[in-house]
Amino acid sequence: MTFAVMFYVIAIITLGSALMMVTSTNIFHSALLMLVSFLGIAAVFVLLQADFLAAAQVLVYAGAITVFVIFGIMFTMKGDARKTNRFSKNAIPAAVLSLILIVINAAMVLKTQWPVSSHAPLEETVSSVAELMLTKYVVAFEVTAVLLLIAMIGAIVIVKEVKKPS
Amino acid sequence: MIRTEEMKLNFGPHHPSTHGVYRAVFTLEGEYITHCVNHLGYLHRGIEKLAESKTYNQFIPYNGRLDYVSGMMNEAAYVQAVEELMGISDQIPERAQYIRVIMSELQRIASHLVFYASMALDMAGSTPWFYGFRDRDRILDLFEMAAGNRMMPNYMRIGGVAADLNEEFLPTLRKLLDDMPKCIEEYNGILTGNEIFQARTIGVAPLSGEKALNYGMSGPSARASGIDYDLRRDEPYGIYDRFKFNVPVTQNGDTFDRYLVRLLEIEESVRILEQAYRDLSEGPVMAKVPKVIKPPAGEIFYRIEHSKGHFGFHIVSDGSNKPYRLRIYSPCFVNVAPFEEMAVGLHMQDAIATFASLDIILGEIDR
Amino acid sequence: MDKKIDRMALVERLEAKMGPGADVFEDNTHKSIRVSRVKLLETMRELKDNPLYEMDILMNLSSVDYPENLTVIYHLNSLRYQHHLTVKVEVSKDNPRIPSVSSIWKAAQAQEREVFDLMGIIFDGHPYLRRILLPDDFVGHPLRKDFHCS
Amino acid sequence: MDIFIVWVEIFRHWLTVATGIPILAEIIVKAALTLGVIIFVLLNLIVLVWLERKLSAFFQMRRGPNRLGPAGFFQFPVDIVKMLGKEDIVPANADRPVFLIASICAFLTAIMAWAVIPLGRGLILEDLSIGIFYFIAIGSTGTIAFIMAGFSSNNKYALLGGMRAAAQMISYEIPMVFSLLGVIMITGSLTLSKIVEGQKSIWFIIPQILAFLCYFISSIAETNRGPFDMTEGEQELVGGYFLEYSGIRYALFMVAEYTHLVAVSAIAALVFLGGWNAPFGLTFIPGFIWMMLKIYFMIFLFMWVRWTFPRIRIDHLMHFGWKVLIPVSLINIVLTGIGIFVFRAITG
Repeated sequence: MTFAVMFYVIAIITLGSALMMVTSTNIFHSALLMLVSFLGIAAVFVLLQADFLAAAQVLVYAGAITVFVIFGIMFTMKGDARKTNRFSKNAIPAAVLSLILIVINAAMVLKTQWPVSSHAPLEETVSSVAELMLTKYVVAFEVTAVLLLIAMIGAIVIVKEVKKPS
Repeated sequence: MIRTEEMKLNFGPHHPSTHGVYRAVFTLEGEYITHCVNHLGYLHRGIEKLAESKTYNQFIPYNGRLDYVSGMMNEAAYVQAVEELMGISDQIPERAQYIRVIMSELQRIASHLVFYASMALDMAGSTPWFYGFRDRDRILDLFEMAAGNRMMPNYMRIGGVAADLNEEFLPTLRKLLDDMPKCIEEYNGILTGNEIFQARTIGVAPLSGEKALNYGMSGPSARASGIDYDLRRDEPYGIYDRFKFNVPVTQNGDTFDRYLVRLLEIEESVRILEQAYRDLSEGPVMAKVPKVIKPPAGEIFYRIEHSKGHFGFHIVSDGSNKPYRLRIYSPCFVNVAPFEEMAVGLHMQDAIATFASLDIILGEIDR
Repeated sequence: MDKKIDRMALVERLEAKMGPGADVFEDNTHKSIRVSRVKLLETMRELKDNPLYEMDILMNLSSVDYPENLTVIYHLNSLRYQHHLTVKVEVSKDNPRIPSVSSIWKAAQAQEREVFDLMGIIFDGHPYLRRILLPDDFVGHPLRKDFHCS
Repeated sequence: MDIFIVWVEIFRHWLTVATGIPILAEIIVKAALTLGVIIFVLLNLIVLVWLERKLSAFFQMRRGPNRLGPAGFFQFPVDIVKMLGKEDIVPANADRPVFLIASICAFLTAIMAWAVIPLGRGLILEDLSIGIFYFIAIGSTGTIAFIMAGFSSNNKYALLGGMRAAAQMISYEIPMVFSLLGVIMITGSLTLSKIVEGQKSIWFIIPQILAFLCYFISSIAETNRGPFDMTEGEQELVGGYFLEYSGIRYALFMVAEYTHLVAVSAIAALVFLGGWNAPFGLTFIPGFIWMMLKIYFMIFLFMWVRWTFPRIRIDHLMHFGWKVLIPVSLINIVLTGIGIFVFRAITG
């Protein structure tokens, strides 16, 4: 009972802030609302007893990605912040697309047979996650690491100014 | 290429690190300065115009309001200029001459201590501030004994000094001189050798000697760039030819050197003070000068080696009891000009350290 | 090191070099030389570049409002020889224009602005001649004798 | 310290009996405990403000506050009255909602870290299995509050301060996490109480001295204290991100800074200085007292550094973070790994 109430409160906050993020005309507000949305997702993880995932969500998404997004906004902003996030002119096609997406998602959610676990929640989530990462999913883990490295090098190359030959 | 927006930033007029009401407009790219424009005049009181309506003696107190951390030296410059104009500079009593040297050198130390303190504070080292001001306070106590005032002494007179030293003065001075070497060691220990301080000052905003000359810079700021020119040694005024001292000169002209030259100068000033203390003799402190000072018609440009550079007066007399024109040649006004050029390419934090290292007093720039 | 400069010789040499119209002559107080404003820039450049004088420091640049004209006074100094020279240029009050020496000494930039600000002398060729001490909308030039403070 | 736990148990029992609903009693107890932690932190602030003033005065040959109360200890009520009495100014062109929320966010993120910090055996709000990771995650969100404040003030100095905060705190989070990793590797647990229990025989500062130094330096940067107070930068940024704040909102930023300082010191005491374990067998002094002593020892170090050094330049700071601290903390992890391997090989 309490669990359900909490879930719906969190869901409303998460989805509401996501919606406001899309509709806000101020890009800085959008970024902050995105942060709220991320925190809401972290709260959902907590409800699911996935405390490590929740903390990782807060650390990576709320603590790092939002900060970088805002950092980028700060550096590139011109003039008044209030009119930085104008609506797209292609609102109707976008709405249609979104609608299709929602329908597909809903259909999938309704059709899927969700497995319900009756196990007691794990005490030490970290060690089990670590074990899976370094045994079963080690290839995926390493590939992700390499991908991130490539992305980082790419970013440095893009940002670094090319010196004119003198 | 990704480009960031340039930003115009007002540095001053009320900013904690402008040492008064100076204003510079920085154009920043990120936090690096791409363009800098000086704006002066927020403290302009029209002292040059005022001088034309004051008699020669009435103008003496205004000197303390020029460079308000070295009032004694301003006064010494002014009274010696008027004496030179009147042709009585050889009649000044011996004791008065020595007292002028003692006061000037004490004031130089006090001024450099203010520099030391504020330079440290501009790099957020608030502790050195208190070390600098501890000893400056002792010097100001000495001024209070002699002149009755700490910052605007109004002590020098045309023909000598206002009053003889009282009996406490010399023992207190002796004690101060004895303590100074230890104090200088403390200054060096707390700031000069600090790794962060050195990283932030060495090699920052170097100014070549050529450029410093072209900008007409003088004093410690120029000597840091290798310009070996000190009026006390090269064109001795007063009785400075009787003293033995070195003129510290460094070659790099960066922020650290401008800092170092001043600290070394404190040591040399202590040396001069030791000699003056030793040679000070009894006697009158005031020459016989007419009640109404009326220099003959003519003009003079008289400079002294001030704590900030060459401080001079260009006085035009028409034979009346008021100067016809009095122009104050102030070193800070000249020394602040290259900041526009030096600041370009610096990080904002370095620009503030560089500005501090020029040792600017706005009371003198704006006059 | 010769600290005293032979002004008579200097004046003669300058006069010969600058030719007629330079109007270089020694002041009656025997302490300064006077130059006509037409040849000011050339004379100054000569004073700075000629290794005989090497006046590499421009110390004071001041101006006086005499009853008959305005005078700009340059106090030059040589680091090498450690001698001084005072150069005076007279400017008429009706048309106070004078070439700027800021291309020779950068020290002149700020000081010329100050003279312009307080005395109202216009320096031709100055890169940015604006008021420096007084606000930009100030009316008048306070160091002129006909400016009254009250 | 056990006395606290006994009290709580008595209180919980009494509530359960009185209300008859165990879950309600549980909620009330938790709320009371949370309030207790907040009050504890705020009480610390009073001491900290006084201590900072007195210590800075000591380092600067001054006396510091000496009028109100013994050694000026009662300066704080006067401060509070002053802060409350100031007008709450919101700049005309500020982004009003964000501007108002920012100071509260700063305080909240600072206080949330206290949920997992134990002050003695069992003296903890929630002994999470990922305790130290939670602390790091919450700490990382603190940056957002500074950026919000800097950006919404619509002031160029504040904006620069906010930008510096973002760059600095993100860079220094990495060595901070890496320096804690060595300890986590040794204990094999993220739970703070287990890390403390692991230091019964030897404090981790001895095998992990490199990590301790890295942690100390990066936590100065994380708490924005001198010589790394770039975001505040009084000399160049005139106060940085909280430049436009006044009165109680400004006080909230100060409270956040000090709260963060105590939290960071507490983590240092727990992870490296043995937590509530008594040194030299001096067990007759309760662990709670030891813990407080260690926290205040760390705070003393922080203050000592702050009042001694001039401020470092921001690019030096970034270079130091990326080119010195991160490699050193990585090396520490490798060394710790080898050490553990060798230790296991010897002991079998």
